[in-house]
Amino acid sequence: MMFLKRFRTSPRNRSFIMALLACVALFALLGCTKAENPHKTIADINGADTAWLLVSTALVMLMTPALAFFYGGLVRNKNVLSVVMQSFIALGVITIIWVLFGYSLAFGPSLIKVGESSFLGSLNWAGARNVGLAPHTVYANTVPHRLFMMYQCMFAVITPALISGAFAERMKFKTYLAFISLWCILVYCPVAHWVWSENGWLLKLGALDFAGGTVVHISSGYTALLVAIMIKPRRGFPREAFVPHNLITTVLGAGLLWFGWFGFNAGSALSSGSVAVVAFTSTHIAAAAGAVAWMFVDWFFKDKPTILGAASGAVAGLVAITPAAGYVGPLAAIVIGGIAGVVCSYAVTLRARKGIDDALDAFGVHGVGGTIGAILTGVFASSYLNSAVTKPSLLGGGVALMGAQILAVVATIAYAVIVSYIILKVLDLTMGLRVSTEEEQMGLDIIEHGEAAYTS
Amino acid sequence: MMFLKRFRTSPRNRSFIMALLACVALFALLGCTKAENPHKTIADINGADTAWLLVSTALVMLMTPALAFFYGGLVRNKNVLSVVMQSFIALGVITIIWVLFGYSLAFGPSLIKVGESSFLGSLNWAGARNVGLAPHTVYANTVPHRLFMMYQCMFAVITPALISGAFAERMKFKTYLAFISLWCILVYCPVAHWVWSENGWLLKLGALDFAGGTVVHISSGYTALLVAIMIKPRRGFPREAFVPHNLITTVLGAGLLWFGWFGFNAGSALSSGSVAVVAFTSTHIAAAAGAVAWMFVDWFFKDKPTILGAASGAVAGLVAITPAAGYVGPLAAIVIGGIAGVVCSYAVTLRARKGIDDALDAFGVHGVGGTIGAILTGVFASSYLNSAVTKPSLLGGGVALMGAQILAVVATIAYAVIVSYIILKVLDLTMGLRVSTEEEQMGLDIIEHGEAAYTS
Amino acid sequence: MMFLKRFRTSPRNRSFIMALLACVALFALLGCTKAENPHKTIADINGADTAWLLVSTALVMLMTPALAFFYGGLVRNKNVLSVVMQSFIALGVITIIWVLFGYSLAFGPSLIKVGESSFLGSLNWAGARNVGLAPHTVYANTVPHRLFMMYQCMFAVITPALISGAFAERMKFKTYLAFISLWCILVYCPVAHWVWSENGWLLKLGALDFAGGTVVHISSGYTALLVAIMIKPRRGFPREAFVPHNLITTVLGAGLLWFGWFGFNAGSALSSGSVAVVAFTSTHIAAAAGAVAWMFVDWFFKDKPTILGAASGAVAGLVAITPAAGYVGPLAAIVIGGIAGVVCSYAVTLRARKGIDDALDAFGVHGVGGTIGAILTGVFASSYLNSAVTKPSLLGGGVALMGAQILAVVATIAYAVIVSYIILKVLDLTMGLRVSTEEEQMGLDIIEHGEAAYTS
Amino acid sequence: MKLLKCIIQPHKLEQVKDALNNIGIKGMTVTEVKGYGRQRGHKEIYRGLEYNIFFLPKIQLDVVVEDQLVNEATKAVLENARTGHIGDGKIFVMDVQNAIRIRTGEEGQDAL
Amino acid sequence: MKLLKCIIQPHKLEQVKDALNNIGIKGMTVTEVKGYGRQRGHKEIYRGLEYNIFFLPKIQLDVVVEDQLVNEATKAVLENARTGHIGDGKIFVMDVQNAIRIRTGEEGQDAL
Amino acid sequence: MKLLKCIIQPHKLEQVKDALNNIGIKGMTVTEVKGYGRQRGHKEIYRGLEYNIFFLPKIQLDVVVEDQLVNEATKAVLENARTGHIGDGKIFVMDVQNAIRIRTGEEGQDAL
Ligand SMILES: Nc1ncnc2c1ncn2[C@@H]1O[C@H](COP(=O)(O)OP(=O)(O)O)[C@@H](O)[C@H]1O
Ligand SMILES: Nc1ncnc2c1ncn2[C@@H]1O[C@H](COP(=O)(O)OP(=O)(O)O)[C@@H](O)[C@H]1O
Ligand SMILES: Nc1ncnc2c1ncn2[C@@H]1O[C@H](COP(=O)(O)OP(=O)(O)O)[C@@H](O)[C@H]1O
Repeated sequence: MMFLKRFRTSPRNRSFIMALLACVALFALLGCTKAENPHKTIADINGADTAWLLVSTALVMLMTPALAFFYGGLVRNKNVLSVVMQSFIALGVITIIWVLFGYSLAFGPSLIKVGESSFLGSLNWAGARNVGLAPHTVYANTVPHRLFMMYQCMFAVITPALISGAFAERMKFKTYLAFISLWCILVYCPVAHWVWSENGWLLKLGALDFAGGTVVHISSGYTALLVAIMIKPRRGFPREAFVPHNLITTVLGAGLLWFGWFGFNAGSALSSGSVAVVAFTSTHIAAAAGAVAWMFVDWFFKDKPTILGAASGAVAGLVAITPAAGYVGPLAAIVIGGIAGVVCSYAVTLRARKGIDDALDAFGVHGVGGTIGAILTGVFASSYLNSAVTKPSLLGGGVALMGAQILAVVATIAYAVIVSYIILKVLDLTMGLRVSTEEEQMGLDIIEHGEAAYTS
Repeated sequence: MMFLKRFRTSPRNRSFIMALLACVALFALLGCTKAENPHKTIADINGADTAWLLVSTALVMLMTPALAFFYGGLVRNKNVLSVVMQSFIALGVITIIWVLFGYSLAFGPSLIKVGESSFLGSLNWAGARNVGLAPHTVYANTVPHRLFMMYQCMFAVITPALISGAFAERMKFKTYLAFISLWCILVYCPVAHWVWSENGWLLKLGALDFAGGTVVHISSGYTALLVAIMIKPRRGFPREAFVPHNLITTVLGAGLLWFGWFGFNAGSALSSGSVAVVAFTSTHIAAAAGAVAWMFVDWFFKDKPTILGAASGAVAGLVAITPAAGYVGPLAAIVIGGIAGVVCSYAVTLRARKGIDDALDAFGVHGVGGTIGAILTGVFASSYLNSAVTKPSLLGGGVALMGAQILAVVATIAYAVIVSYIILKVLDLTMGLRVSTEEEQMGLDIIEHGEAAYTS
Repeated sequence: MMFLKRFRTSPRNRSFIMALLACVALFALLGCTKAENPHKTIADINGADTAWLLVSTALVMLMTPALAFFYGGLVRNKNVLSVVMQSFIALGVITIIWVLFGYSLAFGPSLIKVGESSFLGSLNWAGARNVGLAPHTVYANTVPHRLFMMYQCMFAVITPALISGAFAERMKFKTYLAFISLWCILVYCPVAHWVWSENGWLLKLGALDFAGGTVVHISSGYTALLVAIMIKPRRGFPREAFVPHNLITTVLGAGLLWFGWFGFNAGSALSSGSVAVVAFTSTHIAAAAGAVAWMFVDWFFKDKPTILGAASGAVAGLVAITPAAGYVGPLAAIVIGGIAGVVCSYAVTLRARKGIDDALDAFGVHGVGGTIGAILTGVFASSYLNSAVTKPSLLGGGVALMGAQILAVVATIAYAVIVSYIILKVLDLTMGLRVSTEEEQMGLDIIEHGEAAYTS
Repeated sequence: MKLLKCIIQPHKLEQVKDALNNIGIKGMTVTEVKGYGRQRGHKEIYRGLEYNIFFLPKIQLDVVVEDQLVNEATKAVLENARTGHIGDGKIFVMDVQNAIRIRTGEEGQDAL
Repeated sequence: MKLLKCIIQPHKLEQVKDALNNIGIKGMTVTEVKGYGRQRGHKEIYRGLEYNIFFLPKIQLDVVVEDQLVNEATKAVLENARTGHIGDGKIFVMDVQNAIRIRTGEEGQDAL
Repeated sequence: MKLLKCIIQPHKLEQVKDALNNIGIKGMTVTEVKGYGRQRGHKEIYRGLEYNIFFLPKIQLDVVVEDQLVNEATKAVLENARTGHIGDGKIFVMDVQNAIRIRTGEEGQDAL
């Protein structure tokens, strides 16, 4: 097939790949793993907390393949591998980046500081240097510091993968790799630093984000909206129907996401105690409420209770409860999940009507769901359930927490969108974002990966 | 398609949905989460036990999607989504019911009491009120009470979903939702109360049900038989072959069920110690023995060792070991699993020959397997392995335990069948159980959910 | 179909099956589960360690179905069930063998001893006799001995299943069952004894195998190469393309394998502490590096970054890190995973060019990956991370460890290949290894199991 | 001999097969196809947008019959495939010059 | 009436359908097939070996048209299915003796 | 030109393809179909009941050949698709009035 020849690796591609490999090698040599932590020793490790965090880390890891299936089922036959690959390879690429320097940028000792507030980590912990087995006093003071690094690694992996839903079925794979690498370094690591690192400025402001509503879902969700607009709709949108090619695969993804989310949220307690239980409980309940709510919305407005609605609703509930999980009780969880189900389902409809082709609704679910969750955390967070809630919530009779929540949301959106815009512009001019029309028609699986998902 | 118009949400449907939503809202407002437990405090939480129960709860949650795949693969193409949805939405609906009042009915302070024996819980714990983070002295005295509630939630979810195998490919979805809601409240909660609550009358009688042989499998299995008879066979049964449309999906389900069952059984120890290990060991071994036994039965009588047989046998073994898991050793587990594989496989054949269309053999596997397990618990339970065995088993030289076991089985079957019969009669007269013949021919996926599982 | 009649169970088959069943029954009666351990009591059980090992055992169990999907997706439509069944039934058959006597052979008190070095276990622990709930002083001194037996059971199950990739799409199922049974008893148990039992001779020599590089991957990988050669290529090889029939199924398998491998490697710490964290970290990182490395190799040499490459690379990385997992740091893990990705991918290419039809590359990935891992353990193992490293590694400035590693590898290969050769020869002469050409053309699913994976 | 190429609704296959069977039609071949016609697909709402699904799943039933059976076979299909809604499908009648049974080599009507 | 059996590249289906639509063709039936021709498959590297994939995915578009529309329809397909590469496919023209609409029983051109 | 519509056993495809290839047949189109004939399905035991599976998987191989090749092609199919068991399938021979190569617009025999 002469036609395919045109896509053979050109010398330019080769040097691109070479540079990338060289980078990796360099960093690999650089680090020497001598890990120290002045305040804690290995004897401070708590076995139960460690066991729970080991499990949670594994569960969060599973969420990325789960996302691959959730997304993969929703696209057309000819693009399913490309979508699955985008998630799967994030496990590879982002893990390497994270260990080499991402973790250090996000959680390392402050590099850029204004007063007490830190804006970025230094490279002091690059290559897992100084990230030892003794617990870190602040981050997780009963489990090995290195386990905390790995737990956070899984979050860093799934976040850019979430965005991939927006530009499904049309982005170049090479550009995708560059995009998630840059986005991880330039967007994710700083935002994580603000919210979760010892002296992060948003943390200092008192914003609460239990398990990543802002860092994970808002940052990725709004970026998704931006990319969807910048990369333009798929050929044929909105005239043609891009219906899911395999909803069983999507339900598999939803089921595994739900399962893995227990690690995401209850694991964020970083210990095996009452906070983990609070988070576990609200997580499950919000997912249930989201599924039921979205299903009923479908039933009302589309006459049928769809399984895609139930699955999407579960995910929306999970997203919305994420920032609140460890701070709210079971009934608040029903409300948060239910609201997320209704509002996200509306957001999805609205975005489609606006002519935006966020193909798999990364924005509608993660952007909107994350925002709902961050705001409702300001409504429901209860110091009774978790002593980390130091400012009063709306229900607790104050607006201080709500103010911090809104600020965190706005700052994250603004930063993520601006930096992502720059990254995308640069990539558009250098590598190009989209495959050609003919390639799009033929499908990314065969064009970008030389494989077909199903043969017979 | 004018034809489809007829299925548009009618005003009657709307009010039905509205009523349902109002109910939920009401209850959500009702509860106020002030949790107290006079005897225990948060300091009594054991981290290791909590970690194991957190994991177990997640594992049991995964069993419901797993069941969706196990069942989904067995039906025809045009009904796979409907079957998957029946399991998936149980996660939503039953969770809400459970948190709002189901848990209270099942495990709450006694409402209906005769002497020392309790028959139903009160609404004292509705909305998770009084279900706090301190351990409950009796139920699980080293883990947060609320975690115990969530663990039990997963059991309540999967039990009605199990029944769905009986009426697969023909029940109305609306009726299904009403059925599982009523069944959970009127059948599951009372039976769970009898067997597992502090003063449950079957517990008092000394019946042993380690992880839900009676409560989960017998109650659902015999109900399944009843529904299969009442709803009548699928059009074409038994003339036409309803062969599985995707056995890989079924094996996926079987694999995940097996995996999740470790949470179901070993989690039921409610602590991370020797009893959990006893249960874990017997669970795995019984599954293995069941798989091998059913496969050999197939080989003998159908000339081929089928993979459906191996998968069904594993599930049969798991079902049968459930009531016995924490009370028996490895060799007894081989025997229990092996017997279950042989007998359930025969039960399945027999039921088909009797002209009963329990489509996915919920009775043959769960009803029969559960009964075998309950009875064999009376044979093999060993006080040596678990001090909860207070009456001698047959092998231990007594009939007291066996008597209690049989009584528990009979009482559960009688109650479940009678109440289910009433529920189904009422639903049949008000909403109707079955879709029309034409709808059945077109398939429930498109008729009830407006979706197709696979497109290309 | 008269044609099928020929495959009906013949009297000879029946007696074969009967004998097998009798065997099982006999052993089941034989054992009496009175478990003692002179040195430890149930009070010595550590809840956290037990929780982590319970979870790990469940995770490793999941790897066998995961393998079924990984392999299943790679074969042709008409053979997918046969491949899935080969893995699934190993869970049944090997579990029974393991409990009845396999564990005793592998880990039981020495039967064959030369000086202090033991070569095989006795039947003292057959039927789980003397394998009680108190911890075993040497094997895992904080968790119930019986849990250790179950954890090891999962390893014993997956190892022969790994080999099945080599002879996919052509071996008789009956022969397969005989093969894995014999192989487990005659190859796996002895080799496990050498490397992991109290006085195993390879252990005494100081060889390190953290989680089974030698015992699991090398033994199965080289056996795979042997079987592939002995059973001859599939009809049509290498002229015809045997492309994967469903890569989504393969990615599902890869994702679940990755997930389960945390149990395999981090679980091998047998406690929930720093060593588990070291193993967890290196496992994840090596998988990531392997995926990225193999993908880039594909990109260079085949012009496209394939998803099959990424998935295979992840598995190669996981295999290679297995023996080293608890002994090396994050950067070494990148190197080990990366090397495995590159070398295994090359090995796969080379084996195909040599005309060897190791259909699913059990050798290229497990044999080669395991060897790389064993050797690189001799390069990178650090006593700083794990006190079990008593000899200096190459990087630590010595060759003693490397010597032991090489000896362990060579001894395992030699033993596995020789004994497997004898087993296969015997089976070839008695039962025959392969189905007939016509059966091969029709596909093993219908011929051997009487089922079709997909119908519509 | 004629080939009746019948495009029908998938859920009518069983009934049509039985009807053909009853009039002694000894063989047929079924293909899963997607059809587009006056029915012009149907509207479907997906993620809030209304789409036109142009191609709908149909079954193509190919039956080769002796000339004298054409009318009866056509009638059987017409009566049993009909639901009365647009999209019920068509029967196309085409000429078949020969039929050969692979197993025996028989030709013509004997091969049917 | 004629049956145009068009074997085309899968990704050209949408465009060809629209083109036929534009000239008033009211129906068509689509089958997923695998084709083998001058294109003789394509080379694929799998696990280090270069294979010839003989059968490539194609779409078979069956369109029954009145005789006078044959030329126009052929032109529409030719123009819209062409990429210029080997493997673009064929149109086979066959005779159709009758068409019957199942819903109404109409015959001949009225049934199209 | 003639269309040979060959319904064969799926596992015979490879062999038939090679045989046609050997006599210079330059193209063919393959469809996965389900067939029903004298074979009348086969018995299958599922969950203890014996069912008749009516429709069995078959391969439909469509080959358009010049008139003078019909006999040779038929022979190749007959010889290579035969297993001798009921269900081996049929060859239906139909007339093709024209063939057009989409890539070049060539017509008739040149298009094959
Ligand atoms: N001209 C045609 N050529 C080939 N197939 C056709 C043609 N017209 C209709 N069909 C097939 O017949 C099916 C039903 O036709 P349609 O026009 O939708 O309904 P009706 O026959 O009831 O008017 C279509 O989906 C298509 O598969
Ligand atoms: N003689 C034939 N009979 C049936 N189908 C054919 C024949 N020749 C070609 N085809 C179909 O047409 C497709 C394209 O033909 P091919 O020869 O590859 O390209 P081109 O038509 O551009 O020369 C093939 O894949 C096959 O499906
Ligand atoms: N009259 C027919 N019209 C269309 N296809 C037929 C017809 N008769 C047989 N076939 C096809 O040929 C296949 C084989 O025919 P069958 O009668 O089972 O075997 P045999 O040709 O060996 O007698 C069938 O499965 C069916 O697909």
